[in-house]
Order: sequence, then structure tokens, then C-alpha cells
Amino acid sequence: MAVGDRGPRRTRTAPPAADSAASSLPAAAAAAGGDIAAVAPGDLTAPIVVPNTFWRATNPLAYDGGRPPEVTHLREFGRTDAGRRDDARWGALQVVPTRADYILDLIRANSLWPLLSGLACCAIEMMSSATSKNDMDRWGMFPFRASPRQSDVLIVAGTLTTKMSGPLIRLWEQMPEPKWCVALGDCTVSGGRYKRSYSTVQGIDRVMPVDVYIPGCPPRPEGLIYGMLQLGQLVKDRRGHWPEREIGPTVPDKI
Amino acid sequence: MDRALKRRLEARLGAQIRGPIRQRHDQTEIRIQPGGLPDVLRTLHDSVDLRFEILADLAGVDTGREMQVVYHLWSETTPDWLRVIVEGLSREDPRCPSGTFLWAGAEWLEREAYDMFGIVFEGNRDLRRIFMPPDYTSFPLRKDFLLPDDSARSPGEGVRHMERPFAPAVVAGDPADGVRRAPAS
Amino acid sequence: MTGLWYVLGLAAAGVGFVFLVIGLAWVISHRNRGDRHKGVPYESGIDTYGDTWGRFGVSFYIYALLFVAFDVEVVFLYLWAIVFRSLLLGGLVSMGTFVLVLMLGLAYAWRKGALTWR
Amino acid sequence: MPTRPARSTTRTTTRAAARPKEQPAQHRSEDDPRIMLDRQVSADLYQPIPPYPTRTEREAEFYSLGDGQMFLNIGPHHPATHGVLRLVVKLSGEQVVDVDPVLGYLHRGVEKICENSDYYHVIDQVDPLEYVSSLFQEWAAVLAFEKLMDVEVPARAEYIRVLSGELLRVASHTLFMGFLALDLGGLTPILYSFIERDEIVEMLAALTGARMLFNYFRIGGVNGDLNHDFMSRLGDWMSRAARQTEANTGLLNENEIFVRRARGVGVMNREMALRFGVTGGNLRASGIPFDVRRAHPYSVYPALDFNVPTRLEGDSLARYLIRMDEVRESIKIIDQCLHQMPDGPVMARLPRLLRPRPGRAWGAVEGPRGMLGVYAISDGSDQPFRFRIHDPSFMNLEVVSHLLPGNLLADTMAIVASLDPIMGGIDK
Repeated sequence: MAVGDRGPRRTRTAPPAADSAASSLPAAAAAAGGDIAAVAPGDLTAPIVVPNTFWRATNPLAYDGGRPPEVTHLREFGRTDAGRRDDARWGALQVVPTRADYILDLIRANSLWPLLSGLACCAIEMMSSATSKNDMDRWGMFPFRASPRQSDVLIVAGTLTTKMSGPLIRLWEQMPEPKWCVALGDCTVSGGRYKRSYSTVQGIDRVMPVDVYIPGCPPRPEGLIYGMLQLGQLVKDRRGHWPEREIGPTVPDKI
Repeated sequence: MDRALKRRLEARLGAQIRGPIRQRHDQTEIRIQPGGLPDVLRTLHDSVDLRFEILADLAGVDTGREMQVVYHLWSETTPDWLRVIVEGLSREDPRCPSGTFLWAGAEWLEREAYDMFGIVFEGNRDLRRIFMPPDYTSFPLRKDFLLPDDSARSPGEGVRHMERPFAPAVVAGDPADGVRRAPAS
Repeated sequence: MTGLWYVLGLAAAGVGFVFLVIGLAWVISHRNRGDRHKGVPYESGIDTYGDTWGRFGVSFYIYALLFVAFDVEVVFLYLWAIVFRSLLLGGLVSMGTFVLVLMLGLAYAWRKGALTWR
Repeated sequence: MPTRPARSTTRTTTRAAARPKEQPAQHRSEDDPRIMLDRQVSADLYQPIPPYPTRTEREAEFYSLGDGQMFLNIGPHHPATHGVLRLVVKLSGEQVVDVDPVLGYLHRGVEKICENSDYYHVIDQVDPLEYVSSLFQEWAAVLAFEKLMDVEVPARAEYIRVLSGELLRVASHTLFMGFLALDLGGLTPILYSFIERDEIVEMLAALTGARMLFNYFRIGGVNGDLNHDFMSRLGDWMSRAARQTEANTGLLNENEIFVRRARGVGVMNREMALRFGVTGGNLRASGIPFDVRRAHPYSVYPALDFNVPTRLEGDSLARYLIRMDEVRESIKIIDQCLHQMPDGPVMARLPRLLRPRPGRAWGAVEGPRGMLGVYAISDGSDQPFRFRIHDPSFMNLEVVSHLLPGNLLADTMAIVASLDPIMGGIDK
């Protein structure tokens, strides 16, 4: 159960060893997309870069346009501040929502309403964990709201294909603000058995900020319930720091 | 292996069938040209002693040199499955008459064959992509569309490597007829 | 006079409670303009097609008419229900005829087929 | 690039012409979906309902709005579509005028992956297709490969296959009952059906090791023999299986709302069923007793006696009652399997690296939703040359565009749920 790797809140210290690797990024990142700010070395934790010695694409422009494949756009974008949104209040009122969150997040942690969205086989296990044998309602997660406007958690259960990623990103956008995303099943965590398919998104963290990854194909209902409990714990830990989330509350259009 | 079926097929469709009627386990296989497909299907469906009413499957096949459309039919007159292979479709512009005049269910099967192979079925009212997004440009199940291989090269000697261009062997004949293709070096 | 205070007090409490809740929600909740997708109307994840000002069939109108008629009847029933113990037999007879007349209306609508959907 | 159909002018032809000709021959990367993501194509990954130019006459006829008509998306994310099915419905008021099902939201390219994996891996790849009853998909694949390699399956393995298959058929039909009742507004039957299904699935987990995607059948047999845990659970489930089924379905069979909403809705006559290649319970509900276990016997089904329930009405209620009869038949089959279970090996002796002789084979199995077919071509290497999967829900769902027009919008759910489509198998 790998809880999304959250660096310490705002202060990030770049380990010296990774400096050399980090420096190789700016040239490539700048070349890729204009609106993604250049990544200055030292102000971010560089990703642990494992050189991919297994395979080289015969056509260097094949996948990420010459950039090392380990760096995905969303993670780069997450490090900039373009993703975070201020809450547009006047003066003192700015402080109120975050202070109120210290109490409200306790309430939210115990009543995480998931969105009724099942894509494939993991949806059957999600339903099985929501019905009476192993019951998710014991921790307040029961009513699977049908519309994104009334739900807090988006459980992506099943393989996300490129054709479905448009609608699913729109669902994620339409959910009201403190919202969390749970990747259920190998296909959503990192592509799973469809890592080589031509029509799936290999891992939904390429298109969405994910909080809890639940491996398994399909994971047992107890696994999903354990993941949701971890999410409740995560909400309690990060009380009041919702706007400083590493990847902004919303996913930008162009990624 | 239904010998009676073989005799009945030769009696009814002797002219259109190319090559021998092959029979193995519980399947009978006949090969025809695309031009003769409508009336072959009509005779198979309507003649009293054949009565192939249930369309089990319609599949597109890319054999590297040509395209084929394969019908599987069932009839209560014979314990065998009948496989009708429409061969001889060119890989650049595969065209084949549609089977929707007999089975309306073939419409989606042909849409899938078009989406995956690019086989154009004349006479299908609704030939558009069924699985891939509408503005997808290539045909995924063709032999020259290779999977993007993120994982390491699969182990085992003689396994086709993803990134190698698929070079159809120049050896004549159908891959399924005992023609052993040289493993792509 | 004291009755008046009760009425004013309850009215003030009702209106005040509504605005208190809305105001508290506005202050506490996060404000996020979101991006292009946030405001898009939800239609199972796909853009809506065509404008929403379509004209509706007449059968909707008939159903709405029937609903309003019987809804107003219920309003009168509530008022009558509060004091019907003190009205004794007279109240029962009058409200009975009132409900009976509306039942006739329902029977007429039923026979004319207004309830079956066309 | 093959030329487009003559009469349809597609936007893509102009784009194709503008593209520079000399792209790398062996791997056209610009079709790779991630490239499309990277190349800042317009924000929506694909064009929604037209403004793109309509290309076929059916599309032009569907997307032309009459007066007082509107389009409604019962879209990829909708509680009532079993998975990610999108029905574009043309409504006039409450009446459904026309339906255009849009598929592909769960297309994972399984056939392409199967052509690049060896024969053992293919059996594992076909599990997530009909994920509610994945043993049957494995059975069809294994049947086709055994015909390719002329493998003799020991009798005990055949009986274990029939036993586990029929158990999963019962679980799949109970799920079907829960989903149909849920789509018609009943909230409690789904709980009863999941209790029953979880019990059967835990039993199969004791036998095979997995709850849903089993990967239990092998070419030439099954992976493991029966064990005590499985037999004890099967024993006490069998002791109350029939009574439990009656209790669950009794909840629904006489329920006035359920019956009034399902009877006479979505009637499919014999000719339409045959023309559309519909198979399984939907075909038998229209009066044609075609069941692959009887029409084209495989495995040990000739040795088992069970009858094929058939009804003539062809409406949603008949399709529901047919599946409940099939549950009773399956319980009878499981009982016979337990009595006739022979001893002996469970797996035929096969080499580790399978290289079947070149040839073609078609294997078909009667799944809970209809005939599951696999057409395998081998060219002598250890990867199938072509692996074609035929899914019954694909043909069952096609009838929707002819059954729905004329009904009310609320009845569309009754009809779609009674056809029991599973999107994993449809989108392959």
C-alpha cells in the first residue's frame, strides 16, 4: 500500500547526490513544452532516476519526444505553482477555510463518499466491498453517489483507456473541492497487464493526481477497504493543507 | 468430420470453392473469392439440406501478404462448425461485400473488422470505427502495427521482438498451411 | 398582542436560519473557480449536444395540471387536520364532500385517459 | 494508408494528406495514444457528438434532429450501464426515437496483446474479458488450443471444468438478477445476490486461488485438483442452494412492480433473434432452443442429463425467468458431476514450451450470456498468429438499437439490463 509519495509540505531539500541528475532535466524540460516552467536545480527533490538499460526505442522521437521517459508531464507540472489555486478571499477571510479545515477534515475523514464509477473488473470487487458481506459502510463510506457534484472520492476501478480518459478527467474536474483519488487495481496503478496495450493509459497518475494506490488484480474487497482507511488516515494527517497539495486541486488542460 | 457435409457442399457450391474442402476435428473449412460471397452465403442459408442459420462469428485476419474475412456458421443439419474463408483481399485496399443482407448482426462485426484491419465492407450501412476514437488514423490489428513495448524484451529464443519490423516471409502459401516462417532475426 | 411577538419571532428565526446557514457555508467552504470543465453541465462525462431550451410535449403539461390540483387539496387538508377534533361532525361532513368532489375530478381524468402516458 | 470508403468524406483524409510522407516505416509513432496526449491536440481527446462531419448514412440519419427531439447521453459514466457503455438516445419527450450505442471505452487491445504473448499467457489474458464469469472465456480458449494441438484431456479434468464452470454460471446469473432488479429500482435484491455470489466466489478461490480472474484452466486440463476446503464449502452450499435460489427469486418473481415493468417490454421475435446472431438466454427466451452444450456438445456434457429451458414470449421477463431456470439446471449438473467424478490425473503431459503445428481452430463454449467463441490460428511459432475472440454480449447488445425505439426512457434500462451486457467482453 504505497501512499502517494508526498514530500514534506512546502520546504523541499534537494539531496546533493541527485543534483547532477536534476541538472540534466532543465535542458530537456525546457525543450518539451513552452508553458511548463524550467525546473531550477536545487528547489525540488529530483526523481530517483533508474537508467532504463533494458530497452531503447528505435525511433528516439517515439514516446516522449527525446526526453527521458521517467519524467512525466504531470510530475513536472506539480512542482510549479501553476497548479495551486488560491482561494480568492479578502484579507482575513483567506485564513478562515484553512483553519476551519482542521475540524472539517476530521468529519470528512469519517464520511468519504465515493463516486459510483466502475470501469471494469475491479468495479465488481468494489461493489462486493460495498454490499453486506464485507461492508464499507462501517466506516461511513457507503452512499456511492451517482453524480460527481456530491462525491468526495473518485475510486477509479478498472482499466482506463485513452477514449475514456477524456470523460474521466471531466468527472474529476467536476467534483467539488476537497476531493481525493484512489487508484484501484493494477491497471490504474501502473498499467498492469495492459502495460503494452495501444489504447490504455498506463497508470492514471499520468492524467490525474492520485492519493492512494491499491495494487491487486482485482484486489480483494478487504484490500479496497484497507486502502480507504489509509485514505481516511491521510486526510487526518494533512488536515488544513488542502491548497498546498503537491499537484494542484485540478488537472491542467494541456497535460 | 462430417463426410456427408463435404459431399453436400461440393454438390451445391462446387464452382465457387477454391482449393480442397479441409476437415479436422469438428470443423469444415471452405475458401471462396470475395466476389462470390453474397450468393455463397445465400445458398448456405437458404438451401434445404444446408440451412446455416446461426452466424457464430465474422473475423478479419491479416496474414502478412493478404487480408481474409472468416465466417463461422452453425446449422442443425450437421454436427460440424462451417468456416468460410474469403481470401484474396489486397492489403492496400481490402474490399469485401457485406453480409448484413442475411444477418443484421454482422453490421457491428464488420465495423470491428474495419476498425481493426481497415477492411471496407460494401453494403454495410454504418461502416465507422467502433472501438477506437473517431479520429484515430491507423488500424491496430494489422501485422505492421507493432505494440509499444514498455516491458523488457520477453525471454525465450526465437520470440518475435516487438521493435523488429514484421517482415512477412517471402515463402508462398498461407501461414496456417504448415509453412514455418523463419523467426525474424 | 403577545401572539404578534410569537409570529414575528418565528418569522425572524426562519429567515435568519436560512441566511445563517448559507453564509456559514460560504465562509467555511473552499472557493475554487476550477477550469473549463468545472462549470460544464454533467452529462455522464460527455459534452451536452444541442441547446437545452427544447419544447416539451403536452403530456407533461397535463400531469403538472393534475399535480397542482391535488397539491392544493392537501393544503386545505392540513389546515383542517389541525382543528378537526373541535369541528365535530360538521367539519367531517364538509371536508368529506370537498374530498369527494376532487375524487370525481380524478375519476374523470382517469377515464379520459389523462393518466396513461402518450 | 488504405483509401477511405468512397462516399464518406472524412476529416481525417485531409489530415492524412497534410502529414509528411516519410515517417519511420516500421513503427508509426504518431498513432501511439501517448503521442496524441503529448502533441497538445485540442483539450478533448476526441471529438464528441458531431460537429465532426457525419460519415455514414446511418450516422447522418441518426444525428438529424426532428422538432421537439433532443439528444441525451446515457454516457460512459452512468450507474445503469453495466460498465462503460454510452447510449446516445434521441428522445422526443419521454419516447425514445432512436439509439446509437457508442463502444470502445473499455477497448484494451486484448487480441493484439494475445498475438504477442505465448500460449500460456493468452489464457491469462482472456480472463478480464467477461470478468463476471471468466472461466468460460478460458474454456473457449483452451478448447481451441486443444483442437490445434490434438491434446487428450483426462476425464477428471473435464468433470472439474464442468463443475467449476456451472458454479460460476450460478454466480453470474445471481449477479444478473441483482443488476436487473437494481436497474428497475429494487435496492435489496442486489444485496442478496452479492451474498450468494461472494459465497460461490470464496469457494472457487479455495479451489483456484483467485476470486475473479482465475487463470485456472490449462491446455490439457486444469491447474489443481479438488481440495478439502473447496469440497466442504461446496457441500454446505449445495445443501441449501436450491432453497436459497427460491428465496432470492421469490422476492422478485411475484413483485407487482417488477413484473409490470418487465413483462411485454423489449419483445424480440424469432426472426430478429436469428438475424442478429443473438445467443444464450436471450435467444432461448425467443423460442429457439440453441444451447452450445446441446447443439454442439463438448467436454462431458453428453454424459450429463439436463434440459435446455426455452420460453416463447421473448420479453425482458422471459429473459429473467430463463436465467433463473438455468440456475436450477446448473445445480442439477453440479450434483451429477459430484456423483460421476472419476479418479485419475488432472493434467495431460505437455511440453513446457508449446509450439503447436500450424493450423486453424475454432472453439465455442456456452457461457452465461451466450456462445463464447475463440478462433485461433497458429503459424508454428510459440505465439498465436491470430487470436480472435467472439463475445456473446457484443451480439446481444446490438439488438438494443432495434428494441429500444418506441419505448419510454425508463423502459430502456429494463431492456438493456435484461440483455445482460458485460462491457469487458464487448470492448475486448
